[in-house]
Amino acid sequence: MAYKIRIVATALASVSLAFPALADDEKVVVGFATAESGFMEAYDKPAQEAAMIRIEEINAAGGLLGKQIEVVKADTKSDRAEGAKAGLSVLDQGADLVVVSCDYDFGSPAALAAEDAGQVSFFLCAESVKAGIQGVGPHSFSASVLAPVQGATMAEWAFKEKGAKDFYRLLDTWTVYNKGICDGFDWMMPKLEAQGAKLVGEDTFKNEDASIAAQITRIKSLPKEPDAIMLCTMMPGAVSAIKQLRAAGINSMILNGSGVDGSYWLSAVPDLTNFYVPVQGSIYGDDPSADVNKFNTVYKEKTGAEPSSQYVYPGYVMIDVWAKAVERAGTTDADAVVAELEKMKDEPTLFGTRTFTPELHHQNRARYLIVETKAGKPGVVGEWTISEPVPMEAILK
Amino acid sequence: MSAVSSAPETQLTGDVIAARKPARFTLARKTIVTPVLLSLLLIAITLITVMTGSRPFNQTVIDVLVRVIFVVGLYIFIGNSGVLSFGHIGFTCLGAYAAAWLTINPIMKSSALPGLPDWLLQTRLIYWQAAILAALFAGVAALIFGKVLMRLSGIAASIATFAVLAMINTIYSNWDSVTGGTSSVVGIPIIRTIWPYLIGAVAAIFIAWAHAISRSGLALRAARDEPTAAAASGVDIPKERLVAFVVSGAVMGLGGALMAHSIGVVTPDTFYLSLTFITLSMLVVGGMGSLSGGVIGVVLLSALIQALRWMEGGVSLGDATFALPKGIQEIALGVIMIVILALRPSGLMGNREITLTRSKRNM
Amino acid sequence: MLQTLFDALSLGSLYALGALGIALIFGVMRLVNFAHGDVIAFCVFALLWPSTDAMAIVFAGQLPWYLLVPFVLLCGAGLSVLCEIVVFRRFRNANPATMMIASFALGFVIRYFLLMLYSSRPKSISLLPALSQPVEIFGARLPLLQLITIVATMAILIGLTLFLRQTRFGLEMRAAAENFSMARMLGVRANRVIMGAFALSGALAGAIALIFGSQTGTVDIQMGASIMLMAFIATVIGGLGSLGGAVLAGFLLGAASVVMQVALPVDARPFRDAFVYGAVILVLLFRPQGLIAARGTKERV
Amino acid sequence: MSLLALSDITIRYSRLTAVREVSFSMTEGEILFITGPNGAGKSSLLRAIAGVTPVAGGKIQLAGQDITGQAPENIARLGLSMVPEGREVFGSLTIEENLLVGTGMQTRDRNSRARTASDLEAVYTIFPILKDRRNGQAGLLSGGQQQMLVIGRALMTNPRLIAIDEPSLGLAPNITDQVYERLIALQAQRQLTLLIVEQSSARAMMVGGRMILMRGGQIVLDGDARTLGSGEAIQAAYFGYEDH
Repeated sequence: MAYKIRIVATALASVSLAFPALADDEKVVVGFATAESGFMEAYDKPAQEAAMIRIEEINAAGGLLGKQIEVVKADTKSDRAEGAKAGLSVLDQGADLVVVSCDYDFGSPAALAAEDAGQVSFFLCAESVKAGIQGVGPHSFSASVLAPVQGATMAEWAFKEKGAKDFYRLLDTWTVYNKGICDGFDWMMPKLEAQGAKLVGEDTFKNEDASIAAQITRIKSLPKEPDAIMLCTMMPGAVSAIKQLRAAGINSMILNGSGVDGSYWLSAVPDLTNFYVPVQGSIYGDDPSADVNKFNTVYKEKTGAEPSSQYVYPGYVMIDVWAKAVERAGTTDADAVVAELEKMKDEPTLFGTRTFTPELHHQNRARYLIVETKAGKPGVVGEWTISEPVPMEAILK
Repeated sequence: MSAVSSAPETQLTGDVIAARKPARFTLARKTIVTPVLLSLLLIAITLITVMTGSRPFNQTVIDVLVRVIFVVGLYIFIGNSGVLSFGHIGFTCLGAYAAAWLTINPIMKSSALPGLPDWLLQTRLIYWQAAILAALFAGVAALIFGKVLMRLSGIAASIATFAVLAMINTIYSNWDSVTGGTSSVVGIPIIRTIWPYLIGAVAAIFIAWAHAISRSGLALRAARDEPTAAAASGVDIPKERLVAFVVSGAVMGLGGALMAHSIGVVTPDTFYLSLTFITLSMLVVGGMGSLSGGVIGVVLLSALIQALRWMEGGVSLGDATFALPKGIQEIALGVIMIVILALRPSGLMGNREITLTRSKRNM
Repeated sequence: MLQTLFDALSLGSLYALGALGIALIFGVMRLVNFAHGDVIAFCVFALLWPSTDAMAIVFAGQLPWYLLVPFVLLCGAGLSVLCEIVVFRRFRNANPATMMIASFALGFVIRYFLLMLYSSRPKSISLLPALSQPVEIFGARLPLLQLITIVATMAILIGLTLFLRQTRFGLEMRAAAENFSMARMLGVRANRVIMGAFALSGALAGAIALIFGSQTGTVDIQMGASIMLMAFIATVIGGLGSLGGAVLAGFLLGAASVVMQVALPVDARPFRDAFVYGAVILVLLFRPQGLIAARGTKERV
Repeated sequence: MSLLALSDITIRYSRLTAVREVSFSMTEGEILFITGPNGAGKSSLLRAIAGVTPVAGGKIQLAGQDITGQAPENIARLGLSMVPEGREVFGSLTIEENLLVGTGMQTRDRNSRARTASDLEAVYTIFPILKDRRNGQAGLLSGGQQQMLVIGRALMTNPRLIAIDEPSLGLAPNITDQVYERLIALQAQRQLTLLIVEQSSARAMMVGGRMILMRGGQIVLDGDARTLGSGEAIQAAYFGYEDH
């Protein structure tokens, strides 16, 4: 019964959808169902700008399958219910690819609308495994790298390269992203413990907590200051936590996810030192790849400002890999494009390689640059790729 | 202000007593026009929507219908008891998650929500069955919380209901194995046809009406207007409040289930402060003392939001395109709400209901 | 142990100051001012030049502290009084629910106004950086800011008490807070007292903004919200209209939060707030009028 | 010239009319009792005079000025001091603070401090118990003491007219006697104008002065308290026998 209703509903939906989709066969349409206002706008816009740069490059080079890419947009207002509407709206305008908000929670309603209509959806920079097959369906992808990879990368790198032995885990329970970083860390820790590392304590806080004094007191009551604190959090609470940790005189290494990348907030914690962030590309002009530095210049020309964090980059990667898949499939037909995407193994892009499989439309291993902030100045100090990919169990935790 | 001297009290006591006595049928016949008219309004909106055939617009109207359920649910408690509740969105949350537990594909469920009991993991219901169970679940939760809270009144009750919301939110945000924590729960079948939502909204309106003309509803409204007199004539205020709390909790749960089916994902923070305030605002702007006020508040404010959004998108006037800057919509909405409340402190409808003849107080 | 005490006191300070700001206004006009949190956010944003870039352009934030502090307090007081004159004055005789929703709508307007000027991205600011140093006291190593927070809160509380007890204006305000219509019948000017209450409440919001801003280094449109909620709860369990009760309950909530963070096992810690709110319900059940019931504040429901 | 004049005052609470077209006036130095059964509209009338309850129609004049629709504080500044029903002391304030609340409307000059001090002394002389407990919380006083406090508080504003709503409410008869004793002595001594609302006319008959009897929002009798009180007329008027 339920199935029948759904089938009828889907049939009705696809009838009404099929018509506009057929009408504009002369161009390829990319639909952005992203936040143009509200809370998510600050996160969606930079990545979207990067995506636009890649689209303009493709159009300048003759387009995709010989057709120009046309862009249509609908504002999600940083609201989930609006997100679903935005998704339907760009689909009605004939979108062949539906680009959705950076964050899984905010992007999924639009992605689900695309999945329902059998179209490919791409999250701008979501780092949860659900932004893909597991949370949306077989036509959904994410252009970024899974959050657990970041936690695992930082733990292994700190142990192997910096000789950190005593680790402390401080989790902000606000978002799945935060929990994801710590999940990766948790998966890596037993391997490191076998080699002599130790988890000396753990605690949680909430992003909006006015003070984390009680959590800090717990760290300070340890017999010895830990070598490294794995801080699984994001803005804006991250700044507050970091500032309070340092103000309390705790000088341990602070290991982070990519969410705290950027120099825009460093003024809040003057002379911050011993602070490490994994990034897919450097916004500080010192990326080992000249192409990345060139991209930064182009971005600045287009938008008037340099990239504010590494989360600009996945937008570019997204259009890049999708366009390649379309070219290889010779059509924008969703299933054919998905099949091509799933054949990608270590596909080179400007910002590291990408692999998609029929099981995972996401990166469970990636090369990360490590940015160290020293006396308030961030700079790349090395790169690290985890020794083995984060397994499905740890990702799905 | 101290009590309005005692003459009205005696008069009202009379009302209360009369209300407890016969003539329910007459009362029903006299007042049924209101829910019928409100339903016709919603049906008309739905028919227009179906005729346009636009899917985003369809989704917008689904959203409006879900809001109608929420606001009518709020009205059942707040409107009849006069006690402001900040906690009802908590029951919406319970309803939405219950719907998720009951409708998600068992395979997905056992990997995403392994902490659920086995029988629940194996269950997969049709959405409308799930919605009814979700409403019952929310109603039972409201009964449990209400038992404790309905002794309180005034602002203490409001804060206590808020504490309930915050507790539900904290638990659902962190009980990872059962609720998926702060992450979205996905795999809820998405229902994009508008009819179930229309049925839900109309059902909510008739439930509200039936409660309002029931003995319990009449007694509660008498107690709202004249607590001392009502108590003196034997109205058990906490009990009548509890009845309203449970009924409204169940309606909120129904709304939550339908909302889950309309977007296909649920997260705890969807059901927190902003939804609480927007639904409360719609009720108060419409007029929290009347069912018509609630429904009209939703319809008008939604229309206003839509119009502002449309203007944000840009409107062509001759050759020039006129567009409001992004983000002005929320500011304008806030300003318009303040103006409406300043001009009509008891909301657009005040305490009146719409009827065929002329507006009538307090059905 | 000592450290935990200081943690509790400093968190409680923030809640107490917030609760006081809400109680002051509630006292004189029975308004639960949901815009208070947004006034706090506004005060912090006032330090930055409007811009939607990720990098904050510090403007008034660069002032030396003896100018910075009055500037922020004035910003809060000014905005708060403006809200009174433009909006709340029109709601004097409205019922509490209407006023509450109006204040919420006003907060909404302030928030989205800030969002338009500054974008939603949280910004960072180094406010009074000298305070971020640790200091040694009684063998505990504390952030100087924590100490200053406690000392400043105490100073504000003492100053406010003196103001309310020793001045004519304070007397009128306390009388009005307890029984507004009686005070008016004794010639107390309603507008003056209400504006005074809004100004004080706004200045308190400014004080919170300074402390919170220096503590977190973050400027965010949401930043007032969590304090506002706790402060709101503190006002109610303290006994609506009772200033002393609001302060007491603020400190108690801070203490409850810190103690639970320390005492709960790690798996239960994420549920900390559920326990705190459970405690709030218990308090309300046993003392529905609040810890310190203000005499004469008959509630209009 | 009359100190207070009401003409055709009507007061409504949404659908209910509490006072219907009531007119009366009183002269300086007069004692006027308004009596009547519960719900007669006495308190509403008083509250309307004080500016707390809006009037639906009619005009109120105080000392020749139209005060209809004026804010309570402005009416107070024109010389009306109100002692409302239930006394309404500021329970959390001290007794002395209670007395001082109303002194804010006096003009500020060099002598105001001294004047306030002497006014305080005068009140303390009339009610010595208040002086003994001047720094105690007003909320802790007994009912009779609270009644004295609010009368003292009203005196502190140097009013031209004191309006008192049910001073005997909730007091033991002997305490009521005490309160009235002081009140009448004060009236004689200071030539105060008193407007007193009481449910029972017995007190008015005892004290003397003029009496107005209200029922159902209207004035049914107006005359000298002593002569009115003794007659059968008042019984009929109070209980409304003649209507039925």
